[in-house]
Amino acid sequence: MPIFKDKQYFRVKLDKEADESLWLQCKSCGELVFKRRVRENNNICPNCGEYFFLTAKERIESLIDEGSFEDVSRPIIADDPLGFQDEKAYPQRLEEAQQKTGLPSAIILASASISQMPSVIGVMEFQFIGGSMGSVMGEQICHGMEEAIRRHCAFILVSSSGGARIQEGIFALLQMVKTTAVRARLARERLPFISVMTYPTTGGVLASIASLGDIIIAEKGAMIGFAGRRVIKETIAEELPKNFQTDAFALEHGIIDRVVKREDLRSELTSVLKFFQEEKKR
Amino acid sequence: MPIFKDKQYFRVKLDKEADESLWLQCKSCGELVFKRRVRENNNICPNCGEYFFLTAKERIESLIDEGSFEDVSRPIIADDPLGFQDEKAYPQRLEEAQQKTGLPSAIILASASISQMPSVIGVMEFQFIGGSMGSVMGEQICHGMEEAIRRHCAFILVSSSGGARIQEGIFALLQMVKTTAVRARLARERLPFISVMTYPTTGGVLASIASLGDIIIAEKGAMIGFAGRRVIKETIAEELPKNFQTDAFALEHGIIDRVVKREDLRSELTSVLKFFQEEKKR
Amino acid sequence: MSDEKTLDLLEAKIQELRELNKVDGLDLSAEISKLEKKLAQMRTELYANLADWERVRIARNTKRPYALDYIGAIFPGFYELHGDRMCGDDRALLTGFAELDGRKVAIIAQQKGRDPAENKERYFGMARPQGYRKATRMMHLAERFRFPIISLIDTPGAYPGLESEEKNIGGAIAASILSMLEIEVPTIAVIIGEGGSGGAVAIGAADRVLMLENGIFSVISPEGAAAILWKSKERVKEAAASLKLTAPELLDMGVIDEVIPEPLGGAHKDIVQTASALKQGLIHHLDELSEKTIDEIMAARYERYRDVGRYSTLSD
Amino acid sequence: MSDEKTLDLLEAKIQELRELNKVDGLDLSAEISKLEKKLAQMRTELYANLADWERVRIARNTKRPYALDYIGAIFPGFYELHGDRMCGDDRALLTGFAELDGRKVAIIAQQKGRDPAENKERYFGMARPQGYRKATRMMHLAERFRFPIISLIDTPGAYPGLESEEKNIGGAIAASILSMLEIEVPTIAVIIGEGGSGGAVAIGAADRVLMLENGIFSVISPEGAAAILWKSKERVKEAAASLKLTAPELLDMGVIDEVIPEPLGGAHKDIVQTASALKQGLIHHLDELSEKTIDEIMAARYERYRDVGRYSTLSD
Ligand SMILES: [Zn+2]
Ligand SMILES: [Zn+2]
Repeated sequence: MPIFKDKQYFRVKLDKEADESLWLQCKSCGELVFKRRVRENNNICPNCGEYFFLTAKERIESLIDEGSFEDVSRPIIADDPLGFQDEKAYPQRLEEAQQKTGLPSAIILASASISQMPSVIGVMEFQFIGGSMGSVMGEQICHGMEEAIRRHCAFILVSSSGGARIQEGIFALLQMVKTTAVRARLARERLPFISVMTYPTTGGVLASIASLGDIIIAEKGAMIGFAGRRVIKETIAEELPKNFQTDAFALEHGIIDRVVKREDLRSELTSVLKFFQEEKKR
Repeated sequence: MPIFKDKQYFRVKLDKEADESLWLQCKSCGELVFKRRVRENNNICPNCGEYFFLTAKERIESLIDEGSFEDVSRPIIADDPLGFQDEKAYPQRLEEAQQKTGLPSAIILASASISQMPSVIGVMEFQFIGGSMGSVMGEQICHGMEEAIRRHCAFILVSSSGGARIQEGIFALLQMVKTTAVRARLARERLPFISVMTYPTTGGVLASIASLGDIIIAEKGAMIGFAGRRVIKETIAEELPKNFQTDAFALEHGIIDRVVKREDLRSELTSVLKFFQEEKKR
Repeated sequence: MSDEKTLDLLEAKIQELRELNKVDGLDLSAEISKLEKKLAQMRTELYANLADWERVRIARNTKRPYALDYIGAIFPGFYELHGDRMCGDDRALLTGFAELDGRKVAIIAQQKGRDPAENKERYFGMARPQGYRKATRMMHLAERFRFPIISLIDTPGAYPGLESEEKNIGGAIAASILSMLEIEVPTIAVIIGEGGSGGAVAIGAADRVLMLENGIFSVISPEGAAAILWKSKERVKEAAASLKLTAPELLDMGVIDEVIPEPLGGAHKDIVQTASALKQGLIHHLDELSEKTIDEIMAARYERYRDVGRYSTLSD
Repeated sequence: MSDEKTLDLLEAKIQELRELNKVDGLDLSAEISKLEKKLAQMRTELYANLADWERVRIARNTKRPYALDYIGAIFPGFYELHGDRMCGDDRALLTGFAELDGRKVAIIAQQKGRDPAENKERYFGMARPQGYRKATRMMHLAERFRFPIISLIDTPGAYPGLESEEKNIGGAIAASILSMLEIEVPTIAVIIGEGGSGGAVAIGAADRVLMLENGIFSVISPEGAAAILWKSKERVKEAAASLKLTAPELLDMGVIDEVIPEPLGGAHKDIVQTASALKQGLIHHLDELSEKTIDEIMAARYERYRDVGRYSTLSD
């Protein structure tokens, strides 16, 4: 069974781990860059501007007010409802993912403030089995929206997902319905839902909760698509445009509202929250 | 002023006028065909199947139960709110149109049964200034929907229109809003609105009431388009497909629900009314 | 599948004997009767405990009845409504009005093609955004007139191609799910063949979900799962078994509400019988739903989907 | 328009004299002052009673402020939302959130281009179906958050082309009108330039309709009317006059609620002043509407459009 056996190990904390190395080499420009500098720069290469991969912890850190993080996820972990066994048993995959990421599941759910404005924010961890949506992620997203209703604040979801969690079979598929059901409730409460699509937002996550934002913001460099390139190429011998499934493609085709650079994402969210939060003057 | 000065001349009757000639020559196949035969055949050439033009009176006759026609239009006639004068003064155009068609306006509005099922039905007369929608047509359409609400029956609108009545300027344009406003009320009453598009359904009529049917049926051979070919060619040097703005084009592009042959239109409406009218068995 | 081939051969042979029996006046009745018993026995052995992969094959069998076959048998007055009012009329997803034994309903149905030409037109049953938008339009129309919705699901999945992505297939599916959840009329979904992933769930988020006995309902195709998880397309049987995508398994897991029985060998062996069983199932569930108020239905629907999923709660 | 050219020349001359006055220390104040008076007088004469066709020319003047100019002046924090969630992002019709002097509003605005490249992108301000669908989406979003809607109208009309017809421009406009009428928030439309036909009315069916003094609002362009009714494109002036498409005429006819004054010569002569007048007008009407309940607003809106039109009732 998974390594997180009780609540005390379960809570996510944003403590910075000591870096084992001081420098890293940018894959894009080849430059050796100072690691702390990179981290402070939203994981963007200070030399060439390349975006390095952000973990969910790093992502949430880059968006929220320091010290405002509070894990509000439910204390749940994945089951193995199908007894799924491919090359590895599913519980083993889960344990490896937990060990690799230090997270109990593929999503962090927190209450946090952004520029002093409260919000409930969910961030997917792509390194946790491809950020795939199983029962736990579905439940946390729903719980997050309900928490936003209780706190009467905005809900923000930062997607980074390969789609549904295959190993949970039909239960994973039905999380598309589950998250949509609770999303409808959030709408009835007239609370804003801001969907942030990052690299990659695909499959069942795209075809449900991520596409249902009142406002949909894509991070520059995001990959946004329903079907994988491989599947498309196998099914249909079609020439795909150069910008296929990029942020620019999504904007051009009306799928999203805005493309925002990583370094501007926090101020973008600030603007939106401010607009929705402030009381009308009259 | 228009020739219809008081109500007694105003009511539409479906009396057949004596035909001055017995035969007509089909423009499509060249055959001399017996006029009464053509009329009994929905104005379709018995030789080649070509559709001849149907007047509003002929159209309504071809759809409703004999003897069920009752003019329920409001006793109103067009004003000349702009004092519009082009090559002719607008009142003169109106009078000519009235004399030509024997109708007070470009629409007949009747209560009538179709296969014993009650309905309120509006039919546009293309020969009355191109079936254009001015204040009178707008009012009659709205009145028809309200009459359908009072009688708790379906509303059917058979469109044949070049668009808004230019000579009534802004008032004509605003009939798009007016008819839409009352259409929304009909929807709230959960009464069906069947829009039948015939040759031609264009401009402001297409861009408002005609496109808002619960079910949209196009007569085979209908022309359905927002902008005229001439305008499009002038504005944009675009190659237009061969079936541009035909019934087939509209079906292919999801604009309408069905294409129905003229000779089947009555039975089509019968099926639809039957479906909506019959009480649920349990 | 050589066993299935044997069955087909035997069946053909019996048919030939029957013809002979008629035409030539020979009395072969005893032999025929014996062979029929043999055939029935072999069928039972073969199909009674079908492995998941065999079900997948039956669900995809090109002889299998498709949506229009059931519509023809169950909803004879089907009145099709075309078009999404936006840009197209998807022939892989049909909508319309119909009557179910006197009850007015709205139909949303995925339709595969029978031959290459029809499959070209119907994209092998893979709907594009215009299909899901047509479905969404139908849902709201049904709600206006208070017609319950019956959706017949049979798709490998939504169409994966350039056009789908250009027209926001993700958003179209999400909007379709949302509408299914929000419309205030009873809804019943039936998986009659393939219930492929998001393309199926888009019109499947219903108050009742039924499945034909040999239908499948899965988050991904066995081929896709094999390619991703086993890194080998040969491992489809294991993938199929692991996914628990058959009707009996899904019933066991509480995900669907009823399995509609098929004749041995599959629905195509006797479409009249299958359609009749489906019709009874639909009537039964529709009548049950009709006895509830719409508020009760909406509350139950919310609860059903709010609670779907399996996870463990950690101890304090 | 030679008179307008004379005015421009005179204005330029005065400007030159002003520069001279500064740079060389010459005292030309008296002469400048005289010329300024002369210019003001000529302007008043020229513009005070503009013929309809001249208004059309001003409404279409490429120096005229466009939607984004007013947005920049009146709604500094404009937050644009792109895309119809269906297939595209129409650049001829913009939507977004903004604040109007502390009041949160949603904006729907038609935007022309300033140069050929921008006009290519913005289709000369002619929105396609994706534009009207984006507008419709914005209306429902605004309703969810109870933001009033302000629409800025400036279009020759909806885009007349193959793509528009393929994507059901008629249905898109009709749906947009319907949404304008159904959303339960206050709505204000302003015709800032051209209010061309169905393309304008699609986002113009508001609780209050304002017009800039030199805006036009018409069922058809003067060119179109001339071609159809006079069978001659030369007769545009007569057509323009006949259509009664100017703000003062429309106010007289009770079709619009207020005319926002422009400086002599047109809004482009002083955008700050024009924007300020527009802002005051918007605040005034928004405050008036905000004092009503939404039921009152919906009832008044229905009455307004149910009753629009002019006809004679026959005697009994
Ligand atoms: Zn670099
Ligand atoms: Zn003929």
